[in-house]
Amino acid sequence: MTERLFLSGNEAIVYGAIDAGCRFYAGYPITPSSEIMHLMAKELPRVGGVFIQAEDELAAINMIIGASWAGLKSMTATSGPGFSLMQEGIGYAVMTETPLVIVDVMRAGPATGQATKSAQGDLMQARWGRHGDQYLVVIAPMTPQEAYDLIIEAFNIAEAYRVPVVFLMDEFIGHGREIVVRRGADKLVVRRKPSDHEPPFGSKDPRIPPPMPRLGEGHYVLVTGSTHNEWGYRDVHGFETHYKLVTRLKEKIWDNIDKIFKYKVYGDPDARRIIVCFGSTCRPAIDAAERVGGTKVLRLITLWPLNYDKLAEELSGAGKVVVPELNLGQLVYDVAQVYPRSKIRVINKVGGGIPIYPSEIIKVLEA
Amino acid sequence: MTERLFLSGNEAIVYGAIDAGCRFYAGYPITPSSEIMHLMAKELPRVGGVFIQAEDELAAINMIIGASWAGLKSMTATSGPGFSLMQEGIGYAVMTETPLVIVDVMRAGPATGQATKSAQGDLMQARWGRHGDQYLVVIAPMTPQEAYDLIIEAFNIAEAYRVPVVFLMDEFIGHGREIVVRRGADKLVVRRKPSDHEPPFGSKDPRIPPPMPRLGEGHYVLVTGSTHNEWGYRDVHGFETHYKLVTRLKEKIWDNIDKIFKYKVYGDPDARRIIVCFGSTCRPAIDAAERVGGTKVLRLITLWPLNYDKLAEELSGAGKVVVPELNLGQLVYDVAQVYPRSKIRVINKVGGGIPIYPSEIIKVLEA
Amino acid sequence: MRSAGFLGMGGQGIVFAATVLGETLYRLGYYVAQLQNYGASVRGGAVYGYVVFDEDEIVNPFIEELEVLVILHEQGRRRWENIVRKSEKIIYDKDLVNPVKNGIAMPIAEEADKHGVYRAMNMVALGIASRILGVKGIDEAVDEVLRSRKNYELNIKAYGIGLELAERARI
Amino acid sequence: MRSAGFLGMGGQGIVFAATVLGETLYRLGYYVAQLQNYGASVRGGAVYGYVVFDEDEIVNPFIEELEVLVILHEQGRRRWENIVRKSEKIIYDKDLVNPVKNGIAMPIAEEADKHGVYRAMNMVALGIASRILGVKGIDEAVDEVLRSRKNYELNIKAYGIGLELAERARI
Amino acid sequence: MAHYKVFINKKLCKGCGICIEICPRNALRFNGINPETGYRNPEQVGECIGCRQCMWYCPDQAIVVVDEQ
Amino acid sequence: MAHYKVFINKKLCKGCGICIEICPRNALRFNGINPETGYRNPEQVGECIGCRQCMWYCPDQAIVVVDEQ
Amino acid sequence: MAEHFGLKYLRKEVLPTAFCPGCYNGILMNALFQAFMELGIEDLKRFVFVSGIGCSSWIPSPFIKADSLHTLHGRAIPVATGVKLANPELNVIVIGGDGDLASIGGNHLLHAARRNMDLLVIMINNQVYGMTRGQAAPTTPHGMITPTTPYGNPERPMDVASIIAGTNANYVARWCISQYIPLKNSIKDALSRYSRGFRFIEVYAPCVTYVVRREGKTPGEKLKELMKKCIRIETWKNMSREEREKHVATGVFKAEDKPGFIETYNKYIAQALGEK
Amino acid sequence: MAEHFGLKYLRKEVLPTAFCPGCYNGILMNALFQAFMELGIEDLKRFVFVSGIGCSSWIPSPFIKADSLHTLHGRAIPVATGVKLANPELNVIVIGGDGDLASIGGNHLLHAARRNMDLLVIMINNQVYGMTRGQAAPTTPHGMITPTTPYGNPERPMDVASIIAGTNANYVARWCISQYIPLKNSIKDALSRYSRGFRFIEVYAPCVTYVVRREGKTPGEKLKELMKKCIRIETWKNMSREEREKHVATGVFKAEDKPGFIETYNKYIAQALGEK
Ligand SMILES: Cc1ncc(C[n+]2csc(CCOP(=O)(O)OP(=O)(O)O)c2C)c(N)n1
Ligand SMILES: Cc1ncc(C[n+]2csc(CCOP(=O)(O)OP(=O)(O)O)c2C)c(N)n1
Ligand code: SF4
Ligand code: SF4
Ligand code: SF4
Ligand code: SF4
Repeated sequence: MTERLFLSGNEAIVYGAIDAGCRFYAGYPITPSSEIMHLMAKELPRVGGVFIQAEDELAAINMIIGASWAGLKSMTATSGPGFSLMQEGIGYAVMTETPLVIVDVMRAGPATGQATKSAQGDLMQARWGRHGDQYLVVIAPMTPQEAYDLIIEAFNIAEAYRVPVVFLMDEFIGHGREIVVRRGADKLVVRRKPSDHEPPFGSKDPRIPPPMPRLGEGHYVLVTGSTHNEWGYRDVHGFETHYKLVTRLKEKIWDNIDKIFKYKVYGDPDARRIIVCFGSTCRPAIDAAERVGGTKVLRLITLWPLNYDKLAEELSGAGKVVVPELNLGQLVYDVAQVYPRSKIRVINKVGGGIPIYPSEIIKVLEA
Repeated sequence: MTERLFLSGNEAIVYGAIDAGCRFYAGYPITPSSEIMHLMAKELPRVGGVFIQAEDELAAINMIIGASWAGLKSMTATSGPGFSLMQEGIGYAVMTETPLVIVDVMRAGPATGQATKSAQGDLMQARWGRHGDQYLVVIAPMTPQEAYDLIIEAFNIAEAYRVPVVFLMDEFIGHGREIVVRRGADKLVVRRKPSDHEPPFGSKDPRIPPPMPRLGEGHYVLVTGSTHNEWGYRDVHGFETHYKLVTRLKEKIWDNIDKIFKYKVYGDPDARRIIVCFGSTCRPAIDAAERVGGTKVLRLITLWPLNYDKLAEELSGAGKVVVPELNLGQLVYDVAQVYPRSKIRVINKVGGGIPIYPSEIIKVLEA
Repeated sequence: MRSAGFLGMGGQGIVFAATVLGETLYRLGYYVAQLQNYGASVRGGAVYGYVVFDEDEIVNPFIEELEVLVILHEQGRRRWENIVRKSEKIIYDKDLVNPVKNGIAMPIAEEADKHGVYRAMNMVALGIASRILGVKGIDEAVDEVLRSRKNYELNIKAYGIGLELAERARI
Repeated sequence: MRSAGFLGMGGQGIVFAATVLGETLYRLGYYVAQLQNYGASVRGGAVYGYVVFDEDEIVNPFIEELEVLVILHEQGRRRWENIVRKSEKIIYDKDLVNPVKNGIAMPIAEEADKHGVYRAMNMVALGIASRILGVKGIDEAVDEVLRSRKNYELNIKAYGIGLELAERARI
Repeated sequence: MAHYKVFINKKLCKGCGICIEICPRNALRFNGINPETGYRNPEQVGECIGCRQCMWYCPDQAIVVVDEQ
Repeated sequence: MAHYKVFINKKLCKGCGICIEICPRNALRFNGINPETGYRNPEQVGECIGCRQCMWYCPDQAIVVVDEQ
Repeated sequence: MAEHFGLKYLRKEVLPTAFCPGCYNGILMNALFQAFMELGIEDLKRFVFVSGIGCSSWIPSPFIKADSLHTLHGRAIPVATGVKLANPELNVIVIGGDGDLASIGGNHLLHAARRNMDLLVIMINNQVYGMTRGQAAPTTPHGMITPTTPYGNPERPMDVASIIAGTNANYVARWCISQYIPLKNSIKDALSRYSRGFRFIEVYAPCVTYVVRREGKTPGEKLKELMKKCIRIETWKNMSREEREKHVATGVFKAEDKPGFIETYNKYIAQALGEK
Repeated sequence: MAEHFGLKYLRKEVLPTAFCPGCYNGILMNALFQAFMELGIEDLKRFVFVSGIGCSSWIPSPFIKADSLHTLHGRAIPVATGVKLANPELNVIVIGGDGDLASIGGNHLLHAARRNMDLLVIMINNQVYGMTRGQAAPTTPHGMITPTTPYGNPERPMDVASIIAGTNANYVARWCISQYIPLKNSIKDALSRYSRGFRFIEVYAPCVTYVVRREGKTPGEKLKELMKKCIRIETWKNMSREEREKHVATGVFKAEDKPGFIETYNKYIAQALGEK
């Protein structure tokens, strides 16, 4: 079915999601993500899916949670302000192990900020935006093609690990049009349903996410955001139940980090001058590295869970580390976990929808 | 006016807030913070203040923003789920430089979790819970007395820096009753109003927060959560306006870190065995340190902005660093910024409202 | 640092007993910390409430062993076994709690019922704890605290029963 | 890697011009990236749209200098001065844009108005850019793309005017 | 003539007394504390006319009225 | 008899044409493009009876009707 | 021994419920179960219950033996909407408190009603926030003293059923918990004669712990009081203002059988894409 | 040259407004300013305008020369509530769109109305989300095609004024933008005769860019059409269902002068604490 199209990242997401089997979308308009919603409204009914415009983002995130339990792969898309409103719902999805994909097309914040201007200010929020001990997966594409490919991956991860996946995309990628090959999914993860004796919220090996019942099939499943045991029964008192639950929810992600965590190296893999980046800043970084040579680009695809050991390994022996970000410094906290703070050179730029140019990176590389 | 009372941390907060000049409270009931609301409902009218029960937490946070602009020191209190709902509003307060105090009495999450059980799972959220580049102040007390003293400090910081302050308190402290000396405020920061030629959203020196007009006094102030210049005029296009604004909002906090950031050392200040902690885990840590000797306790009062240089200094030469937390590991990310990850010993415990006991800390200290 | 606590189930007034004890000791001039662990909302569940006190400031109120522990319901005992195991003087209700090693069984509920103060079983427990703690002036202070609350008559009567039970058992 | 772009203000159809150019080049088999920068919502504000294309995959579409840049409004010029300063061939409207160093002034709006296609000034600009780029088969491809959109007649006419303007100026 | 019997499920009854108060014939009465639950339970002491009000209004599904004809 | 004059503020007018269409007397008409704003502006071409509809319905506060009696 | 008709719809192993002794939530459960029984529903396999946070939200979770989603405070309706849209074959019932559905969740209620979303929503109006210990709700009577209105509630209660009746919803009724038979019949209707679109039943049932007992009454006494206080809306309408304030107007406010959201949505899509 | 009466209430340096040519928002501004003028209000020092996010929310910010709070999407009413409670001396006016006030902000609208909070809220019903490019709003006509309803809107529009009239609000009216004089007078009333409690004015004013022009009409043509389409509610009520659907019912839905929230709150406190 391979098709070569000229699409914006927002449009690519829609086709990727549909090819990944997404059949439910609920959302609320917000720049710069609205095109995802528009195209979903058009395309989903053509493949038998359902689209609904919610009254707000609180409703949107909760609608997709309901739809996911009813058996459909579900997603929503939004931008900063809407993403902030979705936090409580995302936490509920983590707690109830509901597979979801949430696209956040990042614009310049805080608050209303500059609605049409690209940024990368929601990185930390994507990881930590909700209360309590909760762990999910965050993925960032770098091109419209990747928006297509990685959204499929996002659905696969969501289904495989029963976890919400935040798809963190810079506005540049959302609105930028490029060639996108609609190549279909290599593999699609099929949701595993439990047998009668398999609990839907527990497994002996925390690395193995429990199977997920579908509503209406006689499982009599109890879904709750309160602390619960493996059968879904609430236990709002016990230490063991809580600790076992939250550590399992963490471990099912972090103990599978080898499978989930992805990054790519560009430029000179042996160079001691290293750029660490994600999203739209990567292409200027790669460009810069190619132009000046002797530079390695470490480009994170998975932003959470983050394999700090791998990061440390890749940065071991680094002479100079440069971290360009379209924000005031967030990824740099990760780099500083494994590399001395004082030796990191940052490039922080945000506002007006102006990218970080290769020349700016080169200046810092060569300084 | 010094009075010696027997109060829970929640109650202490109310008296501290009132003594700090708080005259407006809007909130929505939620365990384990509701007692703050109940007492505020009773006490505020006695001092000429105003109390309102909002329809939800979205309303609550936005009501206190309005009241703050109308000239009253304002606060709200909530717990995890409500705190998640307040994130967008908090980001707006950061962007508009609205002084506020938000109390988050932490319970075990994620989602509904265990509503009456103490935890420390909202640390990262307090810092990063909202979209975009935003910086605020986070403070954590360790006793009901500190709940009283530090809430006064929280109001002073909020007013001095025109910033929302998140007051992060473990349920243990909120519900635990102890002797609290109601000693009144040493000093109260008075909000500075601008002269006609002083812009309300800018200052030449980013370390000096701009003065704050009060509504209804002829300033014709433009308050907006969109990117704006120093007079409040919206600029949703320009790079310079945005970059200048967001960096100033960051710098007015981070460049005043020497004044804002507070911590305390207990135990043996020269010991190479160091416990780093905040909130309710500090007292067992101090107890443990006293019992076994040769241990220093580094107890953070300000959790954001965090002075990593000071932290590094205090940890330099440390032999063993122990980080006990009532969560699955959040403060440890700070410690890892300045001390090798692999050498940190963590104690993570959460659920059932069970504290970390000194014996558990001692076991790790002596392991 | 001294301590006393109560274990039971929702509805038994465990937290109230601890609060009264805390406030009593506070009125007597001690440094006091009173902590509790109870369920949300609707009824039931294990409840735990305790008090630590001292003439000096309290470094750490989070302790694993209590000097005096009165147990009023099996639910509480089961959930806080660790505390039960490590505590010093343990009194438990002979009907509502399964036998506790090294503990002393007492007819708390029975006596309360007999005297028509079943609802105030917690105050019987408080009386027992008071007597065991033996702090000077505690009875007067408890009386004062209870006067400031609802149901004084009922509560003080139950408290007296507790004192008596403890004395009878000579603990 | 080659490139062309447009600068102007909201309402002038800058993004549309860039999109059409992008899609045209895509149809011609190039690797293309088309980017834009525009305001939210209500009207006005500077708008910028450009295209980079190549026979190979595009490493980085975020560039600071364009091969061809057509400027239709002073607002755009002012906000993107950096780009203007570094670009190669710059065409600007003689009435709506202040003189640009090394740029070529052209009567884009004037001609558009004269021919009754004032609303399609962006297509005049596209015509100019096309001609300067001189990519093989571009006119036919543009025609095809425009046919798939609204207002084909208006747009193709304006495009033709652009071609002519460029030819007349022999750039 | 019909003869009705009211059964109380002592495991479920929480001793709220609704059934006792609602019965138009005063057919029910409390009967000491149930040591298992700590609640008082009602028992049938009078004639039941089978109106089933106690069954409907017992919030704990603890009452069954049986026609023993 | 009253004599009314319609003034158009050319800085504010966006050329939407509402005034022209709303005028019961067809007293206004477009008059070329204003090079400063890029919009067409109306001008008074007929008799105005002072109903002030154009003023009320001009969304840009661009019209003033003056009684020049 | 004969078994209570409700038990077959319950998870017996978790009984008794966690509600306070006498809590009227249990009476609603009886009415609901009797409606199921009379409709010949053998088990609840094809039913999904969705609730938020609050005492009433615990009715389905974990007590009712069916699939249930115990969601966030205020968010039951959007979750239920997602479930229903994703699988229109399922019967989706929302049960919740006035705080949950009308305060924090008020917007979702309003919009689901406007959309005529194919859901049955049962709202227990217990006049307070029970679970968080008795604070004022949007249904709390004017002047009432609660922990958050220590000087008397300055707000006026919301007439939720009337407001929803003013939207595009199909079926709207209010009953007192003391009106067992009409309540049960109303639930039956909302599951049979009116089985599509948005159906809303408000159940007036004061919180036994934070309203009834605070008034010094037993749950049984209050129930008998309610039997007099709750009257049919037709009667209520003919009363003086003063008399009205002393009563609760109950009955069916609206009963239509228009196509619900799902039918309408599908119709539009079929119209547009049908030809293909 | 004579100056337009509105200019003294405007920040001239930021004119013209950022609205599309012909956008009816500007007509509301005229009516508002004329109301001010006729009430003898010289400047807006003691007025605070609060708005959310949307085109209509830009009316006060930055154009009106007064204190203004341009808040988050949907949150104008709570912010305004905070302002008013903190300083009851101020005149607090909320201006916003239907999306802002009735979709995402619907709950705050409902509860502020229920509380009879002392605010004037002017809602511009432009039938779509203007600022985000024309998606369906809760006021979008049934069947209409928008970017989010490509096959026709399956939902029915919300009659916001009627719903608010069903609450405890004091004053509720709806006017078409074509009804300049009554609209202006209604604003005057809501600031003078009815100056306390919750006052709500819905202004029916289709978005010129995403509704009017899409219908192929000019803003002037549509305005003239509206002059016929918008009729008084009394007339509307006597129409057939079919006829009703073709018209917009306008007029004053409710006009009372009960004490607002603030008075009531203060009264209760004075009663309880007064004796001290
Ligand atoms: C976001 C959020 N805010 C607040 C709470 C705390 N909370 C739990 S239940 C409840 C209200 C319960 O009232 P209602 O919905 O009327 O149900 P009831 O308990 O009275 O049956 C509240 C405020 C919460 N869980 N989540
Ligand atoms: C939380 C959040 N969600 C979505 C948006 C995007 N947004 C901005 S304005 C708007 C709707 C505007 O519609 P309306 O309120 O009717 O005003 P109009 O522009 O039509 O006047 C939306 C959805 C936002 N800013 N914040
Ligand atoms: S109504 Fe039910 S729970 Fe209440 S006393 Fe009677 S049998 Fe027991
Ligand atoms: S109504 Fe106003 S803006 Fe529109 S054309 Fe007339 S003068 Fe210009
Ligand atoms: S608090 Fe009220 S509503 Fe909740 S279980 Fe008890 S009686 Fe029922
Ligand atoms: S989009 Fe519509 S509402 Fe917004 S300014 Fe333009 S015409 Fe007005």
